[in-house]
Amino acid sequence: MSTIDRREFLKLVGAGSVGTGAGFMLAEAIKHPLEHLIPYSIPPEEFSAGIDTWYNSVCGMCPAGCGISVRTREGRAKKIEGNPSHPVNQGRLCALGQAGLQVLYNPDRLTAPMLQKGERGSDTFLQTTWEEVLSSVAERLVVSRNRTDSIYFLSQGVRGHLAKLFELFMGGLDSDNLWHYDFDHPHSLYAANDRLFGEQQLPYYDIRNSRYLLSFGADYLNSWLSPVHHSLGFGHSRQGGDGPRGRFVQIEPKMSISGAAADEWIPARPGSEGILAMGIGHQLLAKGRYTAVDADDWSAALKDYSAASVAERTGVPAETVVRLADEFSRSQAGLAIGGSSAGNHTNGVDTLVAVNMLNYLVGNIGKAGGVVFNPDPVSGPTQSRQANYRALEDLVENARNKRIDVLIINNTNPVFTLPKSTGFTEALASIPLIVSLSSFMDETTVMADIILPSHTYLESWGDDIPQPGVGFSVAAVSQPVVSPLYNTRATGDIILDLAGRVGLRETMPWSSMEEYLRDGWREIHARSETDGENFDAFWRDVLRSGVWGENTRREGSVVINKRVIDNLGVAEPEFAGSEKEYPFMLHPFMTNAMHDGRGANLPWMQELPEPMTSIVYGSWVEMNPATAKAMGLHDGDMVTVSSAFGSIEAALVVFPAIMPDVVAMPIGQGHSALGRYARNRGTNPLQILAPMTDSASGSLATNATRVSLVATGRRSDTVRTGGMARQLGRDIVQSTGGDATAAEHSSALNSIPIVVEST
Amino acid sequence: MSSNALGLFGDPVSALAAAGTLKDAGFARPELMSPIPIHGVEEVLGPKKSVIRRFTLFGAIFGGLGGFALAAGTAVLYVHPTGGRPVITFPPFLIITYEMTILFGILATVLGFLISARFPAIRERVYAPETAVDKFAVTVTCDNEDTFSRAAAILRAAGAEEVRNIREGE
Amino acid sequence: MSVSIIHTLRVLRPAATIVLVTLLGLIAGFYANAAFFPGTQPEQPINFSHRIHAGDNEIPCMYCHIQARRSISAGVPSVNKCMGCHNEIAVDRPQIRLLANYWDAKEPIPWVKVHDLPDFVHFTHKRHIAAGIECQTCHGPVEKMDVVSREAPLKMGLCLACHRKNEVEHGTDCWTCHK
Amino acid sequence: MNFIDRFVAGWAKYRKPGYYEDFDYAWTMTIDLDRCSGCGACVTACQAENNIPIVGEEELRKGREMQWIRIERYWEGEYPNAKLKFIPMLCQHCDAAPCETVCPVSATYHNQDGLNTQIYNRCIGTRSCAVYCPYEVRYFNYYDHHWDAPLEQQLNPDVTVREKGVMEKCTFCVQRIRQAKDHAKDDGRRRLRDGDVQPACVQSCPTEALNFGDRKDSSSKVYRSMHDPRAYHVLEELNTLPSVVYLKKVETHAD
Amino acid sequence: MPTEEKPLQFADVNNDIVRSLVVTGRNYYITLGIAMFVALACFFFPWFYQLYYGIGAAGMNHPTVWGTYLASFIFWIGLSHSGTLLSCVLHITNSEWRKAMYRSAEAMTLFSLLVAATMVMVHVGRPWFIHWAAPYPNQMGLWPNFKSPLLFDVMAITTYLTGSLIFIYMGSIPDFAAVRDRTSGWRRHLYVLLSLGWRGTDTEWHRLGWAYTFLAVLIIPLAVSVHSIVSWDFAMSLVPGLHQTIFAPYFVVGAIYSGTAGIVTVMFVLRKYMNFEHLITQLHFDNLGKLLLFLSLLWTYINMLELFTGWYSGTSAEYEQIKYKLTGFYAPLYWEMILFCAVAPLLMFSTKFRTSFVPMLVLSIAINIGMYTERFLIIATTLSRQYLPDAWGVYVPSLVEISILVGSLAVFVTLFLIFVKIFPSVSIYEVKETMPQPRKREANLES
Repeated sequence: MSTIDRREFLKLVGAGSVGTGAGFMLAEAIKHPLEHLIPYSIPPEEFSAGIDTWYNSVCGMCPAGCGISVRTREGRAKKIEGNPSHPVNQGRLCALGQAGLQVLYNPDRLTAPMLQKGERGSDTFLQTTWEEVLSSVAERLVVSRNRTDSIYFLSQGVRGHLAKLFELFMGGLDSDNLWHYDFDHPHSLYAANDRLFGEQQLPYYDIRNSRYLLSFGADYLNSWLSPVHHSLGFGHSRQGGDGPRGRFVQIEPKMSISGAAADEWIPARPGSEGILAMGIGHQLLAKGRYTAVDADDWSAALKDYSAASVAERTGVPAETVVRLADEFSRSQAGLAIGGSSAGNHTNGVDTLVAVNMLNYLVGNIGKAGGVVFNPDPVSGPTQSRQANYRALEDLVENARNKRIDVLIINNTNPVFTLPKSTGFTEALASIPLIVSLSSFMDETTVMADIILPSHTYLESWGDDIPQPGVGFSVAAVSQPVVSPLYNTRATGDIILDLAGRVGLRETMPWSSMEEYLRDGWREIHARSETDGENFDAFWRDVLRSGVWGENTRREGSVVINKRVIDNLGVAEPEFAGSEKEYPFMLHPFMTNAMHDGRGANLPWMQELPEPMTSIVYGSWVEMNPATAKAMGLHDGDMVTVSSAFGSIEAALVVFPAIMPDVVAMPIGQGHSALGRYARNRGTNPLQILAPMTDSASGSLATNATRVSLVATGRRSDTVRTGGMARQLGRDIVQSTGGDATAAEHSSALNSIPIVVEST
Repeated sequence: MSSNALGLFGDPVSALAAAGTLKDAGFARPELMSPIPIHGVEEVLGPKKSVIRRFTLFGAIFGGLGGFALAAGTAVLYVHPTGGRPVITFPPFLIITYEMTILFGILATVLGFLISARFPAIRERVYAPETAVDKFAVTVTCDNEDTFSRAAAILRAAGAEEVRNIREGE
Repeated sequence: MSVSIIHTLRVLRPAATIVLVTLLGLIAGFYANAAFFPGTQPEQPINFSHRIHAGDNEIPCMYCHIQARRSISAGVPSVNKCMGCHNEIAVDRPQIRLLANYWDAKEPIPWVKVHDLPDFVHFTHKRHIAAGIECQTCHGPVEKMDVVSREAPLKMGLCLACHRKNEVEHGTDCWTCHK
Repeated sequence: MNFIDRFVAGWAKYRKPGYYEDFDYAWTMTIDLDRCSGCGACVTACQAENNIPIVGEEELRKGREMQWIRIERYWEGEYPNAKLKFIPMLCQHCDAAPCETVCPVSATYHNQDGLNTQIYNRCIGTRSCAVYCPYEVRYFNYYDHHWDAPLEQQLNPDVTVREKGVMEKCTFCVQRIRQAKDHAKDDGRRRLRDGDVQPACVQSCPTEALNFGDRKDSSSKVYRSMHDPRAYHVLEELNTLPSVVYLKKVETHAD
Repeated sequence: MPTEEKPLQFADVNNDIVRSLVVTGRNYYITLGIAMFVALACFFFPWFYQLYYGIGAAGMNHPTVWGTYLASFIFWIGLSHSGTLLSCVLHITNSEWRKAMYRSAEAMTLFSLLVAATMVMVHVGRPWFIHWAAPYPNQMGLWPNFKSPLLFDVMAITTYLTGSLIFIYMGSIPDFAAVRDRTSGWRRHLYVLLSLGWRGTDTEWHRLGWAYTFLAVLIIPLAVSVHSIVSWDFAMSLVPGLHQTIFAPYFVVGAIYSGTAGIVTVMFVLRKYMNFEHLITQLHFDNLGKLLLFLSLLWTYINMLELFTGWYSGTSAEYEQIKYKLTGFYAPLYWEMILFCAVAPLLMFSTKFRTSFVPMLVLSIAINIGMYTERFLIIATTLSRQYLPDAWGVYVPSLVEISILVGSLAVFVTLFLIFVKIFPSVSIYEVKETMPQPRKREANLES
């Protein structure tokens, strides 16, 4: 066919057009999308696109006060690392600290001031302006300040100048009710140190140089005091130095992370740790390790704690008690620490006194590898007043009796961390006005009438004196690393604004927290050796390095007076609930990710497997395998955990290292608020705790509740990232002993636990 | 313009005999058409040689060399050291070589088949559709009417059921 | 009875032609789009002319793209920088007024990216400038363009060819450029 | 270079196994199991540095975790002598990596730094490398991950966000190595010094259990560390020649 | 219709075959419609969903990154064996009984290979870049990695697909010619093209014979290599339970085994529904039964060997693997496989069983279910129990995966249904060869 007819031609034209169109569309579809290049109108001083800027600041994720360096790029925070110059963490940082970015960029942050419009707790908030909320709060404050002590300020534990600012503010409002409240505040430890050494502050435990660490319940690598600093010390003591390898012994009813890292884990009945410490003390004296003039007093005080009786009371074999005492006294720098579960008992202070006494008995006070006392803080109050459980009970009582007009809550979450039996939530109903300064809609903030959304710590100015310190004076500055994301304000600025509105301009003349801080730091400038550097230069240097320190240590020794010695003694722990009805002792513990629950709204923390069980996104209850077998329970069964004060459900985890009559539950999940990642996930064991307290410190005895376990018949859907947790002889984690090969390898020589001394 | 004599037979033996007779009678090589391969053709019409084997051999050699060259050449064109092994590694490349040898062997065989059997048929060829069913045909090219009638006679004598005169280019 | 395939091929020719024409159309359409609507010369919020600035007035590239020397990205100048000169120069031209409007509103200018690399490519201006590569090597003769267009395809082959030609150290290692 | 030259050069350089001894660096990590406390700081550091997605509970339930470095835990013994041992497990950057040979498109290979690379945008997602890896440290993007706004503002611009269908794994923080090299060049140095680079996990480790450096540099910390008598490789019998060296945990018994 | 009394004539063969191509009943369309619908609904729709969502639509997870898609891939590759391979072997050994069945067997090869290739596309995470696995010059200057066992696969399967296609086509040329002469319209055009102008001359037969034999000789080692290579995808890894030298013969035997069982199934269906009762007889089933029995014994032996290797190695990883296989999560599947593939085939020791059609059908289907299970277990059990116990996990296929598995069967059936209407599903000329040859009739001499 050499010619084509019209019909044919049209067909071809049609085909060609369709093809061309399709080709055109195809090319269009694979084209790169349009992107914009948007420059600043006026670029900030340090800004340059594509180049990192690092800001040094202070971590606000837990009370340890580590220094952080935040990497920012194009005005956004990208990564938090430890500040290498900060003596607490020396460049290192724990998982929770690194997750601080997700506090800053959390999708569930409060973005504007809000007023409760409906019923309290109904979460019907309306966004409004700062002017409106601040003026209405100020109005109420002005009225209430006429009634002494009717204004309550319950803040998270803050230190440094912000704490001082709070004191000024509350002083101006004529109220004595400024309380700092942290769930994990070691009240018993403070009380014990006060009783034994007459120290208001916590001492510095020099794990780094210690060669033998006896830890009574203290989960020092995970949640106790300053975990990152302790970890540094732990690593160094283990393999860092030239001396012998440090040996670590952990005494606790349920193996903690520190227990797993220890060379030896010794289960002791909950609350009996102090008795064991006394028993060790008894051995030290019996063996003549303590020879000072008051040795007889000590012997008398410890005479009831023979190895046999201690063994009976603690469940630790008598020979172990003798051996521990022997090892402890023979090692070059034996250090005893106590806390966490051991301190959170009805005999907590006694226990910690007994533990700290051991350091004294082996003469390890004020020495490297021992207990070193800290100097007073260089800024802020010497010790901010921490609300123990008794103080909170008073608050509840006062609220019920209508003695509270205004409750200001700053970024703390007592509704979550207090047991239901406290009645805190109910008591809030009797308070006419609740104001919450918070970055998140947590369980306590939901109960507020007025929400003043505060900056996160990465957007605010502040300073911090780490508690416990590191043996010398340290202060660190925290500065905003990004410009505020939302219509929020820094806590300090809110307080200053309110101060101005209630007529406290005279005592608090500063316009902003930054100004106040700079003003306050002139004091530190004055005491520093600055080679004539003026304040501005000094301030710039401090901001650049993020930290300021003084290399002076406290001199002098401590002598324990006879009255203390005579009153030594550890009472048997008390438990709420009968053993018959509630056969298990509940052992709540803090995990690396959740801490006291503040990690629950951070997706990284939700997805960080709990190291011991590899569980993510949930809570569980741990039980000894033999007990589980006897009860016919299997790993993954849902069980109801009931105390006399309530019951919760959780998945059973058969856990090889827990005492048969103890069950352990992680703290931190079970939120009813706090955003999409935290809400309705797991359970909160704190809710069913009995209101037991340690009479000596007034703190909540979290480990003094008995519970019963009943299978629900359902299986859990708790998620674990790990599979089989046994090596099956595959030599994945290899170990070397201290014996046969030791002579051949110098490094292995380091691993001989303690200096051998012929007996 | 030539014509073809085509004799249809009902059985292969007669057809083969007819072809033999035609050949002996001096006709150009007669062609047999059958629904199934007939055995013994070569004894009657002389041996056949096929070039396919050479195609297969050279195809396979080409494929083998090409396969190795492809693997080794591309490996050094953009070097990606993998697994600590040499960039030009014999064991895996021999597998590629092996596969390519067979691939090209097969392709060359097909090519050889098409060429040696003169496929596809562009022009019309002498054909009787019955041979695809159950008839056996013998054809010879005839220059003129005379030769055709001679051939037809031979075919009929050999037992052809039918003799056709087919002109090429129809 | 016919055995030749020619007849059948003839019958099939119209259908085959249509298929062929469609395919040709597809290719033509594809290339037409790529050739005539390449998207390499997007419209900008302000008709900024590199020819006037870099060509006629011979302002060095790095006077405005100040970060090219020290950062991965060359950066575009801030509005502040533009106003530095245009407070004085050519203030009443309409395009400069546009600029001034942005400045007065303290709004950034939403420039459209002409040279855009995919997210998985690590390209640093700094190293290329340190190695003495002219801006024009990749960006084309910008100083002659009134409206900037993308001259180079900015595909992997282009990078590789240059890296190979200049024997860049580990220039063909994937992790030199991919992230 | 023309093709022939490249062929000849490639042949000369790479015809023998063990050519990785000629590489510029041999980045190595040592992990002291005697120090590791299993705290998980490295896991989060890695997540923050490398834009590792938030997988979500449902996907985790399906077993699709994403942790370039993970803490494995192994129990030994029974109560009361139960012991728990942790071991951080990450890409071992094996010199004889099984994963490299199996990739059909060379998306993973051994580069000049002795690193086991993973080029995300070359990956076609056969997942064979994950099967071939005996350490189980390769993670697959089963779908496009999503960050709830404004969490995406945290994403590291130096690391790409992987799309669905792509394998990913530890890179020894190649972006940090790249940046360190960049700074070294600025200072006119050809080679990096010990301590110039620290991957995020090493940087964050609170017990300083992790160490990172070039094992070709005999003065480096990591060189000393890996020649400790306690050094071993996990699954050494597979002869994958890992670049991650573990130091044995020391087990002392009460005397 | 030929009757029992009248012996089968050459013309009857042609009639039967042409009828099977041209005469299409309603049942055929209904079956085709259902098959196409199932293919669309169960294969393509879930696949597109998976393309959109990601491989996450399947159940694969961290330790078990391979799943049913790859199991299906091996299964279909396995099914493809025996088709062309068996046909080649029988061609070379001149087995008469091959001739009635080989065409459909080869078609099975072809279509299983096609489905297998599709399964690869379904399996990979980014199929839109799958062309990167092919060697072609590109602006990136990148080539595939020829050291990868996966690339061996690419090469081997391409070659096998090409080889099988050519082999089935070459064998069909005379039949196309026969059909060409009997059809009209579009079919005629199709067959004119396909038959290339075949006339059945002695030269053509001669060339075809040679070429066909060469192809057969080339394809036998190819087919063996294909499944060996597929096994190397697994055996070249270090995974305990996969890293075994026995794998290549294991896979080849398994492939031929399942392929042969597949042929039995297809033969039954053809015989029943295409009215080929007189072409496909008890003889075929008997012979195939013997072959199946032999293969089942061989397969059982290799399976025992595998267990023994694991047990005898004494290493924790291998030992755990065996233990897991026999008693772990997937153990019911394992025992099902043993029942179907090792125990049930023993019935074929009985000649009566071998020559009964329906029991053979049931058994052949059971064997293929067992063989699919085998492929699934090879992946699932080994990958979920590797070296590091802490990384162990369990894999359960998702609905999408199960749907795609069912759908892939429908795709295969669809392709096969289309095939039987285009290709003469029984070789006309080879069947004729097995029949009594036409004799010279005295009557013809007279005329």
